[in-house]
Amino acid sequence: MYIEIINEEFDPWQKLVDYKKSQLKDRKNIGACSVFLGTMRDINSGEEIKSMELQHYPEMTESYLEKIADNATKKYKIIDTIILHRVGLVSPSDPIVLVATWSEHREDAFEATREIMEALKSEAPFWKKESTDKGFRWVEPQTETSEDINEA
Amino acid sequence: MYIEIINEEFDPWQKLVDYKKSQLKDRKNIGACSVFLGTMRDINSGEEIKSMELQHYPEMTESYLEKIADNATKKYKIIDTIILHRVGLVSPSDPIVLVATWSEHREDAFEATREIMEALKSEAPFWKKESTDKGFRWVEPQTETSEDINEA
Amino acid sequence: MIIVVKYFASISDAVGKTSEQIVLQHEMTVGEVWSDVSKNIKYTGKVMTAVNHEYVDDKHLLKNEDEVAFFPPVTGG
Amino acid sequence: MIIVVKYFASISDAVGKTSEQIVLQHEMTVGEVWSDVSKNIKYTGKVMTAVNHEYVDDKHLLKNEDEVAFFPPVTGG
Repeated sequence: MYIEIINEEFDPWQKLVDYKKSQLKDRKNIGACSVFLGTMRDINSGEEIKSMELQHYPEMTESYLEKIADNATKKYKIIDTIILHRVGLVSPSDPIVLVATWSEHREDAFEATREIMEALKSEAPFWKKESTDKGFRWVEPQTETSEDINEA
Repeated sequence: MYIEIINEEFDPWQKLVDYKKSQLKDRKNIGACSVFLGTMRDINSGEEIKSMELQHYPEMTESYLEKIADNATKKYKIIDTIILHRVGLVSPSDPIVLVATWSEHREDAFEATREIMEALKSEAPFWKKESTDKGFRWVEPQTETSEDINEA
Repeated sequence: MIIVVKYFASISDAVGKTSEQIVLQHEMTVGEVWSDVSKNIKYTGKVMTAVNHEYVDDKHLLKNEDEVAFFPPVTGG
Repeated sequence: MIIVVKYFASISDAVGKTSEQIVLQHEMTVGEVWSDVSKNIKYTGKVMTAVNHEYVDDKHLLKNEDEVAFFPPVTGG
């Protein structure tokens, strides 16, 4: 398992490939890898976002992400998992979060990556402050559904 | 949309990064990318697999994968999707299939990638012939559940 | 009426060929063609059937120059 | 009994600080501490509470040297 909080722009795919090469090279039982990458959009709730500050609770974040990864590992048959999360000043298109899980069968990887993302979204101590033409605003948590309604 | 049937070993992450850079560079509304990578395991149904031949129905495969991608794009709010699938002689740890979808919100990407993989597994005209110490054998389709039972 | 029949994977092994041309003396369904071509082979598993690269069921009626494919359940991915 | 209280995001903005030390004269729950510290602020949203980096509910009883954090619903990912 590998968790990292990253304070500058990063290449999520390079990180993934490097981790796979260094830590999982000899795991020939891996049959499935499910990856989720979250990136910053330039529009939110109908307004153009120029940049965003990602704050977090440094003493809690990493241990909480470990707990989320642990829970998924216990529930599904997971060989390994990584969670990378950006903090600091973020620009549109920048990677924010990468979750990857490896398993023998696809079902476990799919479910684990999904559950890690849902838990991260609702529980991990990160907050987004967006910068728009009208100034700064804290992002409100929204379900996918309510976001869709806002945009309709 | 991009579909490719690949007859030699390939680097799925490099392909993904290249596609993103060349085709989706300016899509700043992308908030989510869900990726599934299937790789060859060295053990199946309790036996060591030395290599595997992946056959397909060349005239049908690509158009059928396009249809699967189309269906997902119609059902979910997808910005783009790629499907790469290996054919020919495959060794343990080799990438077999990569599916990636990009969307604004994570729900759409997660669901679309999952559905594309399930449709590909049950409908796309590929067949696996494994080489073990005892000779060759055609792989039988199995649900994830029955695979787990076989291995228990 | 002439059709092309293709066989894949274990069905190709059982039939002993990968494709053949067949002349039909009268209109036939793909199910009837499968009954004919599989008469003397040992394959007992499920059969999937495509005509011109689209899945069809047993009752699908064949036309001149159709490409019919018989194959076992797929195992890609 | 002394505790450290941390504030994050919009709650930190409303309170006007990111952390403070508070001396408790008697045993208190985190809910009671929140009532005290939020008396004169304009924040009306939901509050999440962690003690020593674990989520707790309002009735959680504080111990000496606990680190209490008050923050709005999280928006990472």
